[in-house]
Amino acid sequence: TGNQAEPGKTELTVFAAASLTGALTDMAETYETSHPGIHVVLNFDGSQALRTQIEQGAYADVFLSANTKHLYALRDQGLMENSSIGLFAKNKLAVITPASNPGNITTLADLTRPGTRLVIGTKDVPVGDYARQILKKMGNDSTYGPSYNASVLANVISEETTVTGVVTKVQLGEADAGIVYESDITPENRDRFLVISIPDQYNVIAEYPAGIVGSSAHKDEAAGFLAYLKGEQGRAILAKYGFALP
Amino acid sequence: MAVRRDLREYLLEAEFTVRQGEIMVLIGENGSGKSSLLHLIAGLLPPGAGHIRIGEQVLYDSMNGIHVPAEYREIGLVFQNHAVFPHLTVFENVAFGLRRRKVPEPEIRERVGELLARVSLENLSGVRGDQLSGGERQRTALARALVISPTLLLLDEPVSALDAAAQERMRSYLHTYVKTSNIPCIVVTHSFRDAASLGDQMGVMERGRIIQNGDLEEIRGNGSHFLHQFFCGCRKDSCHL
Amino acid sequence: MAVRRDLREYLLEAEFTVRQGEIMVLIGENGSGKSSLLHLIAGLLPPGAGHIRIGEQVLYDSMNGIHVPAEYREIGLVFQNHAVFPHLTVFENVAFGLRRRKVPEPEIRERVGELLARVSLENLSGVRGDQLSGGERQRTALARALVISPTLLLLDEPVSALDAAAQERMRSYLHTYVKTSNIPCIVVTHSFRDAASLGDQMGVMERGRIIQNGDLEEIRGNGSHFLHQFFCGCRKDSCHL
Amino acid sequence: MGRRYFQGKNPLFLTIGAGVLITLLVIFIITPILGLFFRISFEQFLASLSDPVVWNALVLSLVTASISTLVIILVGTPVAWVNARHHYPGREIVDTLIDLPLVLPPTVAGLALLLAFGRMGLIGSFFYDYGISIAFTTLAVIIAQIFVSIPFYIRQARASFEQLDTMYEHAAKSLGSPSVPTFFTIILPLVKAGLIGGAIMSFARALGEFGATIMFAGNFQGRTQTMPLAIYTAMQGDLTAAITLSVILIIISFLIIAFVKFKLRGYGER
Amino acid sequence: MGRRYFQGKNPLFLTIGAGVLITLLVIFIITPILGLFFRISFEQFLASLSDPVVWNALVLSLVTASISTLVIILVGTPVAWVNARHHYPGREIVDTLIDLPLVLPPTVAGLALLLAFGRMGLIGSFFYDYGISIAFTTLAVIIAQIFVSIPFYIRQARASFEQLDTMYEHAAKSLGSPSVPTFFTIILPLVKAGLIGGAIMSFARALGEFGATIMFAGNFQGRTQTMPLAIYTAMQGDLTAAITLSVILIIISFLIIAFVKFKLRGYGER
Ligand SMILES: Nc1ncnc2c1ncn2[C@@H]1O[C@H](COP(=O)(O)OP(=O)(O)OP(=O)(O)O)[C@@H](O)[C@H]1O
Ligand SMILES: Nc1ncnc2c1ncn2[C@@H]1O[C@H](COP(=O)(O)OP(=O)(O)OP(=O)(O)O)[C@@H](O)[C@H]1O
Ligand SMILES: [Mg+2]
Ligand SMILES: [Mg+2]
Repeated sequence: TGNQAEPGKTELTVFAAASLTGALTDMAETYETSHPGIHVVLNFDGSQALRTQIEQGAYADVFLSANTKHLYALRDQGLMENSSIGLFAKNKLAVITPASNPGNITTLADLTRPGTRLVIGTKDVPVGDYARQILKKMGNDSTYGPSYNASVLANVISEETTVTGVVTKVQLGEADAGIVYESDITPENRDRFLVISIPDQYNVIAEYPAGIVGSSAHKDEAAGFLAYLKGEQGRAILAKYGFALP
Repeated sequence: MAVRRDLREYLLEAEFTVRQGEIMVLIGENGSGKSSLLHLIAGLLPPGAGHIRIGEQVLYDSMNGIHVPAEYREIGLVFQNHAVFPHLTVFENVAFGLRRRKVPEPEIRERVGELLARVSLENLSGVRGDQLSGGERQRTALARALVISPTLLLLDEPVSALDAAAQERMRSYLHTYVKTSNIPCIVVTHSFRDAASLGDQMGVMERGRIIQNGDLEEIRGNGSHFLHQFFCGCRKDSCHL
Repeated sequence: MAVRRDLREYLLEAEFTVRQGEIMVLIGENGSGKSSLLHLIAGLLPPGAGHIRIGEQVLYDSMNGIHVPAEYREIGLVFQNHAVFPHLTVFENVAFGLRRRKVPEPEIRERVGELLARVSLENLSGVRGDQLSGGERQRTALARALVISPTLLLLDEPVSALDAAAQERMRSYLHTYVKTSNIPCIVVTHSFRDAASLGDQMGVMERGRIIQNGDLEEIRGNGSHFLHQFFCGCRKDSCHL
Repeated sequence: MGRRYFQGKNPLFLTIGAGVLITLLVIFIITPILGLFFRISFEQFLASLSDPVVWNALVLSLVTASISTLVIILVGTPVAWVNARHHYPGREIVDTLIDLPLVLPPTVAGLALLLAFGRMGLIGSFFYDYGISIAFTTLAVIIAQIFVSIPFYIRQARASFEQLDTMYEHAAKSLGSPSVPTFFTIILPLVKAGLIGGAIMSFARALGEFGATIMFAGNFQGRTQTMPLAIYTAMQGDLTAAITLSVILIIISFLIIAFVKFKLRGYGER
Repeated sequence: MGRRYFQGKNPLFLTIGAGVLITLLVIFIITPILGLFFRISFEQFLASLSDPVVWNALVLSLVTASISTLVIILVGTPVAWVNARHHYPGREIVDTLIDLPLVLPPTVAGLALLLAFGRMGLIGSFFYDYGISIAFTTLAVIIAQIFVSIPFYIRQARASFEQLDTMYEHAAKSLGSPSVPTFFTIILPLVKAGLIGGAIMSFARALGEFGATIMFAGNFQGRTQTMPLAIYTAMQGDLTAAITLSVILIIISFLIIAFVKFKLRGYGER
């Protein structure tokens, strides 16, 4: 993505959740190559911040949210093109530990061990909300036992407001484990973590919706971009970055 | 000229006239208000009721609401503590007033050079104000006030820090300066030498008021025990000077 | 005492002795290094080679690596620009040295009170240093230096800003003070009055050196044309004083 | 430094110019802040005030910011003094180093602190071997605040010290006062206004500190969740709740700063 | 303010104490920063340096922070001067208001700016009617930087002005110098060191500004993505890349600040 608006090109402004940074940067590049008339302008921030910006009149053509809550909130205020809204990616959660594994965590059951330093998101960020849902489900399952939920939560040393916070603390070895999206384990940092998958029966599937913003001046181009995102090439890139697909 | 101002516990009140080309020596005990009076005339202290005039020009008149700001009064003032600008060289200190008056550079160099020679500071012209000795500071302050050709000269103990020879030279230069440029001048001093050799007229301050004001013959002659006592600090008849 | 220090273009070099109970008057042109010499003796300027002694006590000796810091020299110094603490009252300015010496409060009150009376500042004891007139500042500086009963007194033009009557009183007080407390004292001055009434001994500085040093009889009598010229700024035979 | 002189009359255009400039600046600063006030309702404000989570955060913020400021004053004053008055090799490098935390985006500052004082960190690992962990504790909050706000105090203090005429120190010395009493009785009172200004800046910066804190100390209610962290946490769910907390923080800070200014004036003002 | 006096010998314990204190402070500040340096590889550093995205961000950061600092100096100096030397009703309230941006967590500051200058904002809507949008532009980056860093400059400048003896102004006045030339020829040179210190603080704070910028100006590469935003963006994928950018920011800032200090000394130092 070049920086300045080039003459004769349509500028397509995409607001995307921070967790999509790698995938969308890639995608914008390939999209621009195949659509020479279009210049994709990206704005990455937390979904909540992007929503606030759109509410306050920021210009955007497309909004890609990391959860349904914020995008639907905009829809309910009439700020979205309702028909364009749809899911384009899914994300599962996983437990990560540093590659050195200082807490010696190899199974989900190890998370209850007293003294384990666990970081998760706060209950208001999706990743934290989902983590709690997962722990609750596991607690309700006899394999882990009713005290599982409470004893894992007792090990939490920090409730992060962003997933990056969780990832960073685990990567630096300051936390023994963290619960993050699978997509947070990017190609660049994959070898810095050990990943413990969460079985599907406990896992929560996060849904990434996308839609055209109501005030967009380039609705056709925006629709084209959404189609690409949901199409063959888009899916391939999303998969490469660890997203599950709807 | 009449001015009026509150000092610590008393009012500053004065009424006197200094004629063109005349020097008035102002004496008085410490804290009697001499410096305050000069600052007031220069426009650095807020005056009360009254008026201040130089020749035809009214600087201040409480009745008619006239108040010329200090920077337009064209008064040469030597501060008691010199107030030499510490970051400027001696030359720039002296040139300061001329630069503000947009005097052309060659003329500045000439006039400043002449005054620096007068106060024997030629060799120090490139030295910063904060690296001067006490006497050198006072010389700078004198040169700075004189170089602007003021229409009134206010000198607050102008030679007290000079060495004796320089004092004598400076007194005679000041005398000539005032006579030739024909401006009024007020000199605050505690020294009999200054009063005797400079004064045409004398004012005595006490607690913010000018309590005596008159011709200097009184002093040069031997009329006044009071003045002798002031300067000698001893009775005239037992004076050892 | 011999001291050595670079001044602007010349070295400060001096060798002289002041006996207990004696006053040495130090004269010299502006910028000759008088103030610098006092600061050097007081330990505020870095000395070069030489030594400084008060009585038996060695303050500085470059050969033996002795260097008593200024704060332990017990020297009373009156600065040429007074250096009165602006945020402290007159009383606290004078009491400052005593407080640092942990003198008990009643004694402080007594000693400060006595000195304030000496310099006629009783009425201003509660006034802050930055609200004093020039002479009031000098009085405060004098009281502050004397109250600590120093073992050496260094006075830089100590009465130049006082009114004439106060000058006379102060000279006689200083004289008595030095004689009764039997300490050496150096007075820098440009005034013949000071020299004549205070000096037992005299030093003349020029370009950082003491070029003459000797008994005051020379001056009181009429031996030296040089000194007369210095103080009068005129030749003795044509003097009008 | 006396104030008895009046300032004379300024030319009209200067007075007007200054008035306009100040008004514009005040508008520039106050409009956004008022914007926050308009966003919340009074009921919500009262409700937040009685929320124990908010109280926890507020108390923690005030306590940690106060401790940080205290430490900053205690450490920063002598350092600023030495840098202002003493020459030593590398002085200007030290001085520039001290400024560096200002440049770091707070999150990076927090990251750097983790790399130094975390349990795997250069210094932290040493402590960790003795069973002391620094990160994720209230201590870490204070460390983060000190790290990001100490430069403000030291910069200001050094400038104040440098501007002070040395003659007062010499006078004090000649009166038999060793360095330490001179510092407290003469120097400090003369630069008081400057130091208080610096302390206010540091305190305010510490109060508002978010990025370094959450990175280094984590976000744990009652232990490391200061007001800014509580605000961010609330912001993820409910923007209005977050704004309400911000308004509380603004009001409290305003009162504290105004109070300190009123109580501790410089010596020049009475 | 002369410097010809030496400081005498300090008691040993003071010298040692000061030395220890400075060393500890330097360690405290430099260890975290070194921690960042140790995390990156030289190859990565070189690669980042030649990445156009990084260059864009770096140039944008330097340009916006410089403009902000310039505006801050131009606006802040007269305001600080007036607050230092002139009494007017509400002066201390204005002064305290100016401090408030310090307390706001940066994201909240950004939100407040958006509420004021956004398209729907109190002031922004007015501009928008004339076709000018402020938010999400490079201008917004500058506004955000000014908002968060102007208090530092004004605080420092006011303290410097207050500490200056009024006698020099009076001397200048009596020599016929009106307020404006007096200000430039006498007052500014005498408080230069303080003002430069304040400007350095503001510049550094502007360089490190993240939260308010991303909220108010958005994170658009080449337009509003300054270094801190680029660091944040990099952090989403790869921590090491983010740290590399931070190291670049630190090095550049260090050089700039050291250069400014070296070039523009106060009048007291030669
Ligand atoms: N702070 C300083 N830095 C450098 N040189 C200085 C400083 N102060 C004074 N000097 C120079 O040192 C020399 C001696 O100064 P000193 O103040 O000792 O003179 P002095 O004999 O006391 O003169 P005066 O009679 O004017 O007080 C002079 O040339 C002076 O310009
Ligand atoms: N800045 C100030 N604030 C308040 N009062 C002051 C200030 N400066 C001087 N005063 C007081 O005003 C009175 C007159 O002071 P002024 O300086 O005019 O005296 P003076 O006649 O010049 O004395 P001196 O011979 O000592 O110079 C004194 O009582 C003095 O203490
Ligand atoms: Mg006076
Ligand atoms: Mg001298």
